[in-house]
Amino acid sequence: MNIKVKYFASLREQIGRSGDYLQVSEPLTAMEVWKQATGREYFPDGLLIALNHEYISDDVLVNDGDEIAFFPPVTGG
Amino acid sequence: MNIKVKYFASLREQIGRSGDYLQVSEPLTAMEVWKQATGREYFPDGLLIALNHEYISDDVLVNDGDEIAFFPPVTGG
Amino acid sequence: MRHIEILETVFDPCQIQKNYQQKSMQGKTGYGATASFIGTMRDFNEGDDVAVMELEHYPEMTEKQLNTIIDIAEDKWPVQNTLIVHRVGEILPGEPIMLVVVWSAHRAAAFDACRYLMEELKHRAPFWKKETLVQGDQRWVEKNTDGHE
Amino acid sequence: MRHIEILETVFDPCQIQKNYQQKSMQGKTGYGATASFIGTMRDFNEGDDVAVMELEHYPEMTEKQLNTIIDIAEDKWPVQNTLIVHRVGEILPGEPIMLVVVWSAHRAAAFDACRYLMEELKHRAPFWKKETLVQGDQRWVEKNTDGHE
Repeated sequence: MNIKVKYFASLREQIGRSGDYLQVSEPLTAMEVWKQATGREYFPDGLLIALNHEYISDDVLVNDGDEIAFFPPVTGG
Repeated sequence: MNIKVKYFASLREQIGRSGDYLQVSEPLTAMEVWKQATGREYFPDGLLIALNHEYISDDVLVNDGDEIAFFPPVTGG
Repeated sequence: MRHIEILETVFDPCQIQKNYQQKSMQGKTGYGATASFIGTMRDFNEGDDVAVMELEHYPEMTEKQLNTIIDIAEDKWPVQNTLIVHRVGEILPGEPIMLVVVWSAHRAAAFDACRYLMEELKHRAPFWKKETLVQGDQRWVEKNTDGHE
Repeated sequence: MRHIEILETVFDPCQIQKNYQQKSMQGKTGYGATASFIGTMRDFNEGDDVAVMELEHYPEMTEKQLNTIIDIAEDKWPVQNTLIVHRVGEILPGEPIMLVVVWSAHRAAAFDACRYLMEELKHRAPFWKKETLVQGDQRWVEKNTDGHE
Protein backbone atom coordinates (compact mmCIF):
# COMPACT_ATOMS: atom_id res chain seq x y z
CA MET A 1 0.00 0.00 0.00
CA ASN A 2 1.26 3.42 -1.01
CA ILE A 3 0.39 6.66 0.75
CA LYS A 4 1.48 10.06 -0.52
CA VAL A 5 2.28 12.51 2.28
CA LYS A 6 2.65 16.27 1.82
CA TYR A 7 3.88 19.07 4.09
CA PHE A 8 3.31 22.77 3.53
CA ALA A 9 4.57 26.19 4.65
CA SER A 10 6.39 26.40 8.00
CA LEU A 11 5.91 22.66 8.58
CA ARG A 12 7.58 21.90 5.24
CA GLU A 13 10.53 24.04 6.32
CA GLN A 14 10.74 22.41 9.78
CA ILE A 15 10.63 18.90 8.38
CA GLY A 16 13.01 19.84 5.61
CA ARG A 17 11.11 18.25 2.73
CA SER A 18 7.81 18.76 0.94
CA GLY A 19 6.56 15.19 1.21
CA ASP A 20 7.08 11.46 1.65
CA TYR A 21 5.92 8.28 -0.03
CA LEU A 22 4.92 5.82 2.68
CA GLN A 23 4.75 2.07 2.04
CA VAL A 24 2.59 0.29 4.61
CA SER A 25 0.98 -3.12 4.93
CA GLU A 26 -2.39 -2.03 6.29
CA PRO A 27 -4.52 1.15 6.50
CA LEU A 28 -3.31 3.59 9.15
CA THR A 29 -5.00 6.46 10.91
CA ALA A 30 -3.85 9.96 9.96
CA MET A 31 -2.03 10.18 13.30
CA GLU A 32 -0.17 6.93 12.62
CA VAL A 33 0.79 8.21 9.18
CA TRP A 34 2.13 11.38 10.83
CA LYS A 35 4.28 9.38 13.25
CA GLN A 36 5.63 6.97 10.64
CA ALA A 37 6.30 9.58 7.96
CA THR A 38 7.88 12.23 10.16
CA GLY A 39 9.32 10.01 12.89
CA ARG A 40 7.79 12.44 15.41
CA GLU A 41 5.63 11.37 18.33
CA TYR A 42 4.39 14.88 18.99
CA PHE A 43 1.56 16.25 16.83
CA PRO A 44 1.76 20.07 16.92
CA ASP A 45 -1.22 21.97 18.32
CA GLY A 46 -3.39 23.44 15.60
CA LEU A 47 -1.81 21.44 12.79
CA LEU A 48 -4.38 20.67 10.09
CA ILE A 49 -4.83 17.45 8.12
CA ALA A 50 -6.36 17.00 4.67
CA LEU A 51 -7.11 13.63 3.08
CA ASN A 52 -7.55 13.80 -0.70
CA HIS A 53 -8.01 17.58 -0.37
CA GLU A 54 -10.71 17.49 2.32
CA TYR A 55 -10.16 18.34 5.99
CA ILE A 56 -10.19 15.35 8.36
CA SER A 57 -9.48 14.60 12.01
CA ASP A 58 -6.46 12.57 13.11
CA ASP A 59 -8.39 9.30 13.66
CA VAL A 60 -9.57 8.90 10.07
CA LEU A 61 -8.16 5.88 8.18
CA VAL A 62 -5.81 6.47 5.26
CA ASN A 63 -5.98 3.90 2.46
CA ASP A 64 -3.92 2.74 -0.49
CA GLY A 65 -3.44 5.50 -3.08
CA ASP A 66 -4.59 8.28 -0.75
CA GLU A 67 -2.90 11.66 -0.55
CA ILE A 68 -2.62 13.08 2.96
CA ALA A 69 -1.35 16.56 3.78
CA PHE A 70 -0.24 18.17 7.03
CA PHE A 71 -0.03 21.94 7.37
CA PRO A 72 -0.27 24.89 9.79
CA PRO A 73 -3.37 27.14 10.02
CA VAL A 74 -4.13 28.69 6.63
CA THR A 75 -3.54 32.41 6.10
CA GLY A 76 -4.92 33.26 2.66
CA GLY A 77 -7.16 36.11 1.66
CA MET B 1 -40.38 87.16 4.35
CA ASN B 2 -39.69 84.84 1.45
CA ILE B 3 -39.76 81.06 1.62
CA LYS B 4 -38.78 78.83 -1.29
CA VAL B 5 -40.88 75.66 -1.51
CA LYS B 6 -39.99 72.62 -3.63
CA TYR B 7 -41.87 69.47 -4.59
CA PHE B 8 -40.32 66.33 -6.01
CA ALA B 9 -41.22 63.14 -7.84
CA SER B 10 -44.83 61.89 -7.61
CA LEU B 11 -45.75 64.84 -5.37
CA ARG B 12 -44.48 67.30 -8.00
CA GLU B 13 -46.68 65.58 -10.57
CA GLN B 14 -49.74 65.58 -8.27
CA ILE B 15 -49.35 69.26 -7.41
CA GLY B 16 -48.58 70.11 -11.00
CA ARG B 17 -45.55 72.32 -10.36
CA SER B 18 -42.03 71.90 -9.00
CA GLY B 19 -42.20 74.69 -6.41
CA ASP B 20 -43.63 77.90 -4.99
CA TYR B 21 -42.30 81.15 -3.62
CA LEU B 22 -44.21 81.95 -0.47
CA GLN B 23 -44.40 85.49 0.94
CA VAL B 24 -45.37 85.51 4.61
CA SER B 25 -45.34 88.06 7.43
CA GLU B 26 -44.02 85.75 10.18
CA PRO B 27 -42.21 82.42 10.55
CA LEU B 28 -44.44 79.42 9.95
CA THR B 29 -44.10 75.77 10.89
CA ALA B 30 -43.36 73.35 8.06
CA MET B 31 -46.98 72.13 8.28
CA GLU B 32 -48.31 75.67 7.93
CA VAL B 33 -46.05 76.20 4.92
CA TRP B 34 -47.46 73.01 3.41
CA LYS B 35 -51.05 74.20 3.85
CA GLN B 36 -50.44 77.73 2.54
CA ALA B 37 -48.29 76.71 -0.41
CA THR B 38 -50.38 73.77 -1.62
CA GLY B 39 -53.80 74.88 -0.38
CA ARG B 40 -54.22 71.35 1.00
CA GLU B 41 -55.29 70.58 4.56
CA TYR B 42 -54.28 66.95 4.35
CA PHE B 43 -50.60 66.05 4.79
CA PRO B 44 -49.98 62.70 3.06
CA ASP B 45 -48.77 59.80 5.20
CA GLY B 46 -45.05 59.19 4.83
CA LEU B 47 -44.34 62.49 3.07
CA LEU B 48 -40.87 63.76 3.97
CA ILE B 49 -39.80 67.33 4.69
CA ALA B 50 -36.34 68.88 4.27
CA LEU B 51 -35.38 72.35 5.47
CA ASN B 52 -32.23 73.73 3.84
CA HIS B 53 -31.40 70.15 2.73
CA GLU B 54 -31.76 68.53 6.17
CA TYR B 55 -34.68 66.33 7.22
CA ILE B 56 -37.07 67.96 9.73
CA SER B 57 -40.42 67.19 11.36
CA ASP B 58 -43.54 69.17 10.49
CA ASP B 59 -43.47 71.39 13.60
CA VAL B 60 -40.10 73.02 12.85
CA LEU B 61 -40.21 76.77 12.12
CA VAL B 62 -39.35 77.98 8.63
CA ASN B 63 -37.68 81.41 8.43
CA ASP B 64 -36.98 84.11 5.88
CA GLY B 65 -34.74 82.89 3.07
CA ASP B 66 -35.20 79.22 3.91
CA GLU B 67 -35.71 76.51 1.31
CA ILE B 68 -38.22 73.83 2.27
CA ALA B 69 -38.90 70.70 0.25
CA PHE B 70 -41.70 68.13 0.37
CA PHE B 71 -41.28 64.73 -1.21
CA PRO B 72 -42.33 61.07 -1.06
CA PRO B 73 -40.09 58.32 0.41
CA VAL B 74 -36.75 58.24 -1.37
CA THR B 75 -35.92 55.32 -3.66
CA GLY B 76 -32.30 55.75 -4.71
CA GLY B 77 -29.56 53.16 -4.75
CA MET C 1 -10.52 61.26 1.42
CA ARG C 2 -13.82 61.06 -0.40
CA HIS C 3 -15.39 61.66 -3.74
CA ILE C 4 -19.07 62.00 -4.62
CA GLU C 5 -20.24 62.13 -8.20
CA ILE C 6 -23.72 62.41 -9.69
CA LEU C 7 -23.72 61.46 -13.37
CA GLU C 8 -26.30 62.04 -16.09
CA THR C 9 -24.78 59.58 -18.53
CA VAL C 10 -23.96 55.87 -18.41
CA PHE C 11 -20.76 55.02 -16.50
CA ASP C 12 -18.40 52.10 -16.09
CA PRO C 13 -18.17 51.36 -12.34
CA CYS C 14 -15.05 49.16 -12.53
CA GLN C 15 -13.22 51.77 -14.60
CA ILE C 16 -14.25 54.61 -12.28
CA GLN C 17 -13.13 52.64 -9.22
CA LYS C 18 -9.79 51.88 -10.87
CA ASN C 19 -9.20 55.45 -12.05
CA TYR C 20 -10.18 56.97 -8.72
CA GLN C 21 -7.93 54.61 -6.79
CA GLN C 22 -4.97 55.33 -9.09
CA LYS C 23 -5.51 59.07 -8.75
CA SER C 24 -6.30 59.33 -5.05
CA MET C 25 -4.15 56.57 -3.53
CA GLN C 26 -1.02 56.93 -5.63
CA GLY C 27 1.84 55.32 -3.73
CA LYS C 28 -0.31 54.46 -0.69
CA THR C 29 0.13 50.92 0.59
CA GLY C 30 -1.51 51.10 4.02
CA TYR C 31 -4.96 49.95 2.92
CA GLY C 32 -5.55 46.22 2.78
CA ALA C 33 -9.26 46.03 2.06
CA THR C 34 -11.51 47.47 -0.63
CA ALA C 35 -15.22 46.67 -0.47
CA SER C 36 -17.45 47.80 -3.28
CA PHE C 37 -21.06 47.60 -4.30
CA ILE C 38 -22.59 48.21 -7.73
CA GLY C 39 -26.34 48.61 -8.15
CA THR C 40 -27.48 47.74 -11.66
CA MET C 41 -30.87 48.33 -13.22
CA ARG C 42 -32.78 45.08 -13.51
CA ASP C 43 -35.25 44.37 -16.26
CA PHE C 44 -37.93 43.41 -13.71
CA ASN C 45 -39.44 44.85 -10.53
CA GLU C 46 -42.32 43.56 -8.45
CA GLY C 47 -43.20 40.98 -11.07
CA ASP C 48 -43.29 43.36 -14.05
CA ASP C 49 -40.92 43.84 -16.99
CA VAL C 50 -39.37 47.29 -16.87
CA ALA C 51 -38.29 49.01 -20.11
CA VAL C 52 -36.68 52.18 -18.77
CA MET C 53 -36.28 54.09 -15.52
CA GLU C 54 -36.13 57.83 -14.90
CA LEU C 55 -34.11 58.84 -11.85
CA GLU C 56 -34.91 62.25 -10.37
CA HIS C 57 -33.02 63.88 -7.51
CA TYR C 58 -32.66 67.04 -5.42
CA PRO C 59 -29.10 68.05 -6.29
CA GLU C 60 -28.02 70.27 -3.36
CA MET C 61 -29.60 67.97 -0.80
CA THR C 62 -28.17 64.84 -2.41
CA GLU C 63 -24.63 66.12 -2.04
CA LYS C 64 -25.23 67.22 1.57
CA GLN C 65 -26.85 63.94 2.63
CA LEU C 66 -24.14 61.81 1.01
CA ASN C 67 -21.46 63.86 2.77
CA THR C 68 -23.29 63.37 6.07
CA ILE C 69 -23.46 59.60 5.74
CA ILE C 70 -19.76 59.47 4.84
CA ASP C 71 -19.02 61.61 7.94
CA ILE C 72 -20.90 59.10 10.09
CA ALA C 73 -19.18 56.11 8.46
CA GLU C 74 -15.79 57.73 9.06
CA ASP C 75 -16.71 58.18 12.74
CA LYS C 76 -17.81 54.58 13.11
CA TRP C 77 -15.02 52.81 11.19
CA PRO C 78 -11.37 53.50 10.28
CA VAL C 79 -12.21 54.32 6.68
CA GLN C 80 -9.36 55.66 4.55
CA ASN C 81 -11.17 56.60 1.36
CA THR C 82 -14.75 56.56 0.04
CA LEU C 83 -16.19 56.82 -3.45
CA ILE C 84 -19.91 57.23 -4.18
CA VAL C 85 -21.21 57.53 -7.74
CA HIS C 86 -24.92 57.73 -8.58
CA ARG C 87 -26.70 57.99 -11.91
CA VAL C 88 -29.65 60.29 -12.56
CA GLY C 89 -31.78 60.71 -15.70
CA GLU C 90 -32.90 57.96 -18.04
CA ILE C 91 -31.48 54.52 -17.25
CA LEU C 92 -31.85 51.30 -19.24
CA PRO C 93 -31.81 47.68 -17.96
CA GLY C 94 -28.26 46.44 -17.46
CA GLU C 95 -26.89 49.95 -16.85
CA PRO C 96 -25.26 50.72 -13.50
CA ILE C 97 -27.25 52.94 -11.14
CA MET C 98 -24.72 53.42 -8.37
CA LEU C 99 -21.31 52.52 -7.01
CA VAL C 100 -20.07 52.66 -3.42
CA VAL C 101 -16.41 51.84 -2.66
CA VAL C 102 -14.67 51.91 0.71
CA TRP C 103 -10.94 51.51 1.35
CA SER C 104 -9.69 50.55 4.82
CA ALA C 105 -6.78 48.77 6.48
CA HIS C 106 -9.03 45.87 7.51
CA ARG C 107 -11.78 43.96 5.77
CA ALA C 108 -14.41 44.15 8.53
CA ALA C 109 -14.34 47.96 8.44
CA ALA C 110 -14.45 48.03 4.64
CA PHE C 111 -17.41 45.62 4.44
CA ASP C 112 -19.35 47.22 7.30
CA ALA C 113 -18.83 50.79 6.09
CA CYS C 114 -19.70 49.91 2.48
CA ARG C 115 -22.93 48.27 3.52
CA TYR C 116 -23.78 51.06 5.92
CA LEU C 117 -23.30 53.67 3.19
CA MET C 118 -25.47 51.63 0.84
CA GLU C 119 -28.32 51.30 3.35
CA GLU C 120 -28.13 54.93 4.45
CA LEU C 121 -28.02 56.14 0.87
CA LYS C 122 -31.22 54.19 0.21
CA HIS C 123 -32.87 55.66 3.28
CA ARG C 124 -31.68 59.27 3.18
CA ALA C 125 -30.42 60.41 -0.20
CA PRO C 126 -33.18 62.24 -2.15
CA PHE C 127 -33.44 60.13 -5.29
CA TRP C 128 -36.68 58.88 -6.83
CA LYS C 129 -37.24 56.24 -9.47
CA LYS C 130 -40.01 56.24 -12.05
CA GLU C 131 -40.40 53.07 -14.07
CA THR C 132 -41.82 52.70 -17.56
CA LEU C 133 -43.04 49.14 -17.98
CA VAL C 134 -42.65 47.19 -21.20
CA GLN C 135 -46.45 47.46 -21.59
CA GLY C 136 -46.12 51.24 -21.53
CA ASP C 137 -47.47 52.09 -18.07
CA GLN C 138 -45.45 54.48 -15.92
CA ARG C 139 -45.21 54.27 -12.13
CA TRP C 140 -43.16 55.75 -9.33
CA VAL C 141 -41.26 53.21 -7.25
CA GLU C 142 -42.97 53.73 -3.91
CA LYS C 143 -40.63 52.29 -1.37
CA ASN C 144 -37.12 51.01 -1.21
CA THR C 145 -36.98 47.38 -0.26
CA ASP C 146 -35.26 46.52 2.99
CA GLY C 147 -31.62 45.58 2.66
CA HIS C 148 -32.26 42.39 4.59
CA GLU C 149 -35.13 41.15 2.46
CA MET D 1 -21.99 30.43 -12.95
CA ARG D 2 -18.61 30.69 -11.32
CA HIS D 3 -14.97 31.23 -12.08
CA ILE D 4 -11.94 30.51 -9.89
CA GLU D 5 -8.49 31.68 -10.88
CA ILE D 6 -5.13 31.32 -9.13
CA LEU D 7 -2.57 33.72 -10.58
CA GLU D 8 1.21 33.81 -10.27
CA THR D 9 1.57 37.35 -11.59
CA VAL D 10 0.18 40.73 -10.59
CA PHE D 11 -3.44 41.36 -11.68
CA ASP D 12 -5.84 44.27 -12.01
CA PRO D 13 -8.95 43.37 -9.98
CA CYS D 14 -11.21 46.05 -11.49
CA GLN D 15 -10.26 45.01 -15.01
CA ILE D 16 -10.76 41.31 -14.26
CA GLN D 17 -14.17 41.99 -12.72
CA LYS D 18 -15.19 44.06 -15.75
CA ASN D 19 -13.92 41.54 -18.32
CA TYR D 20 -15.47 38.58 -16.53
CA GLN D 21 -18.83 40.32 -16.26
CA GLN D 22 -18.80 41.28 -19.94
CA LYS D 23 -17.94 37.74 -20.94
CA SER D 24 -20.16 35.78 -18.59
CA MET D 25 -23.23 38.00 -18.27
CA GLN D 26 -23.53 39.26 -21.84
CA GLY D 27 -27.09 40.47 -22.35
CA LYS D 28 -28.21 39.49 -18.83
CA THR D 29 -30.20 42.16 -17.01
CA GLY D 30 -31.70 40.19 -14.12
CA TYR D 31 -28.97 40.94 -11.60
CA GLY D 32 -29.27 44.17 -9.65
CA ALA D 33 -26.45 43.85 -7.15
CA THR D 34 -22.72 43.24 -7.42
CA ALA D 35 -20.70 43.10 -4.21
CA SER D 36 -16.95 42.81 -4.42
CA PHE D 37 -13.96 42.66 -2.13
CA ILE D 38 -10.32 43.25 -2.98
CA GLY D 39 -7.58 42.27 -0.54
CA THR D 40 -4.41 44.28 -1.09
CA MET D 41 -0.98 43.70 0.42
CA ARG D 42 -0.29 46.29 3.09
CA ASP D 43 3.19 47.57 3.86
CA PHE D 44 2.73 46.75 7.55
CA ASN D 45 1.59 43.82 9.68
CA GLU D 46 1.58 43.45 13.45
CA GLY D 47 3.54 46.65 13.86
CA ASP D 48 6.34 45.80 11.43
CA ASP D 49 7.16 47.12 7.96
CA VAL D 50 6.83 44.36 5.39
CA ALA D 51 8.95 44.44 2.22
CA VAL D 52 7.64 41.43 0.35
CA MET D 53 5.34 38.45 0.88
CA GLU D 54 5.57 34.91 -0.49
CA LEU D 55 2.24 33.18 -0.91
CA GLU D 56 2.33 29.37 -1.00
CA HIS D 57 -0.65 27.13 -1.67
CA TYR D 58 -1.77 23.53 -2.22
CA PRO D 59 -3.14 23.77 -5.77
CA GLU D 60 -5.54 20.80 -6.04
CA MET D 61 -6.96 21.40 -2.58
CA THR D 62 -7.32 25.15 -3.13
CA GLU D 63 -9.54 24.61 -6.15
CA LYS D 64 -11.62 21.99 -4.34
CA GLN D 65 -12.11 24.08 -1.20
CA LEU D 66 -13.04 27.22 -3.15
CA ASN D 67 -15.60 25.24 -5.14
CA THR D 68 -17.05 23.88 -1.89
CA ILE D 69 -17.49 27.32 -0.33
CA ILE D 70 -19.15 28.60 -3.52
CA ASP D 71 -21.48 25.56 -3.42
CA ILE D 72 -22.46 26.46 0.15
CA ALA D 73 -22.95 30.16 -0.71
CA GLU D 74 -25.18 29.18 -3.64
CA ASP D 75 -27.26 27.04 -1.29
CA LYS D 76 -27.61 29.83 1.26
CA TRP D 77 -28.29 32.79 -1.06
CA PRO D 78 -29.74 33.33 -4.57
CA VAL D 79 -26.32 33.97 -6.10
CA GLN D 80 -26.23 34.29 -9.89
CA ASN D 81 -22.50 34.43 -10.53
CA THR D 82 -19.29 34.26 -8.49
CA LEU D 83 -15.70 35.20 -9.29
CA ILE D 84 -12.75 34.36 -7.02
CA VAL D 85 -9.20 35.33 -7.97
CA HIS D 86 -6.21 34.71 -5.67
CA ARG D 87 -2.54 35.52 -6.14
CA VAL D 88 0.29 33.14 -5.24
CA GLY D 89 4.06 33.65 -5.40
CA GLU D 90 5.93 36.84 -4.56
CA ILE D 91 3.73 39.83 -3.78
CA LEU D 92 4.78 43.45 -3.15
CA PRO D 93 3.02 46.09 -1.01
CA GLY D 94 0.16 47.72 -2.90
CA GLU D 95 -0.40 44.67 -5.09
CA PRO D 96 -3.78 42.92 -4.94
CA ILE D 97 -3.85 39.53 -3.20
CA MET D 98 -7.40 38.47 -3.91
CA LEU D 99 -10.74 39.41 -5.41
CA VAL D 100 -14.19 38.03 -4.60
CA VAL D 101 -17.21 39.21 -6.61
CA VAL D 102 -20.82 38.08 -6.24
CA TRP D 103 -23.71 38.97 -8.55
CA SER D 104 -27.30 38.61 -7.33
CA ALA D 105 -30.75 40.10 -7.94
CA HIS D 106 -30.74 41.74 -4.50
CA ARG D 107 -28.11 43.57 -2.49
CA ALA D 108 -28.50 41.68 0.80
CA ALA D 109 -27.67 38.37 -0.91
CA ALA D 110 -24.73 39.89 -2.78
CA PHE D 111 -23.24 41.47 0.36
CA ASP D 112 -23.83 38.44 2.59
CA ALA D 113 -22.50 35.92 0.09
CA CYS D 114 -19.43 38.03 -0.73
CA ARG D 115 -18.54 38.36 2.93
CA TYR D 116 -19.23 34.70 3.61
CA LEU D 117 -16.93 33.65 0.75
CA MET D 118 -14.23 35.99 2.06
CA GLU D 119 -14.42 34.61 5.61
CA GLU D 120 -14.59 30.99 4.51
CA LEU D 121 -11.70 31.46 2.08
CA LYS D 122 -9.62 32.77 4.99
CA HIS D 123 -10.59 29.81 7.16
CA ARG D 124 -10.49 26.94 4.68
CA ALA D 125 -8.49 27.63 1.54
CA PRO D 126 -4.92 26.24 1.86
CA PHE D 127 -2.85 29.40 1.35
CA TRP D 128 0.08 30.44 3.55
CA LYS D 129 1.84 33.78 3.75
CA LYS D 130 5.51 34.29 4.53
CA GLU D 131 6.60 37.86 5.14
CA THR D 132 10.04 39.36 4.61
CA LEU D 133 10.37 42.42 6.81
CA VAL D 134 12.14 45.59 5.70
CA GLN D 135 14.86 44.72 8.26
CA GLY D 136 15.39 41.43 6.43
CA ASP D 137 13.82 38.92 8.85
CA GLN D 138 11.46 36.33 7.42
CA ARG D 139 8.42 34.97 9.23
CA TRP D 140 5.35 32.90 8.47
CA VAL D 141 2.06 34.64 9.19
CA GLU D 142 0.74 32.39 11.94
CA LYS D 143 -2.94 33.08 12.07
CA ASN D 144 -5.55 34.90 10.06
CA THR D 145 -7.08 37.75 11.97
CA ASP D 146 -10.77 37.51 12.72
CA GLY D 147 -13.00 39.21 10.18
CA HIS D 148 -14.69 41.15 12.95
CA GLU D 149 -11.53 42.56 14.49
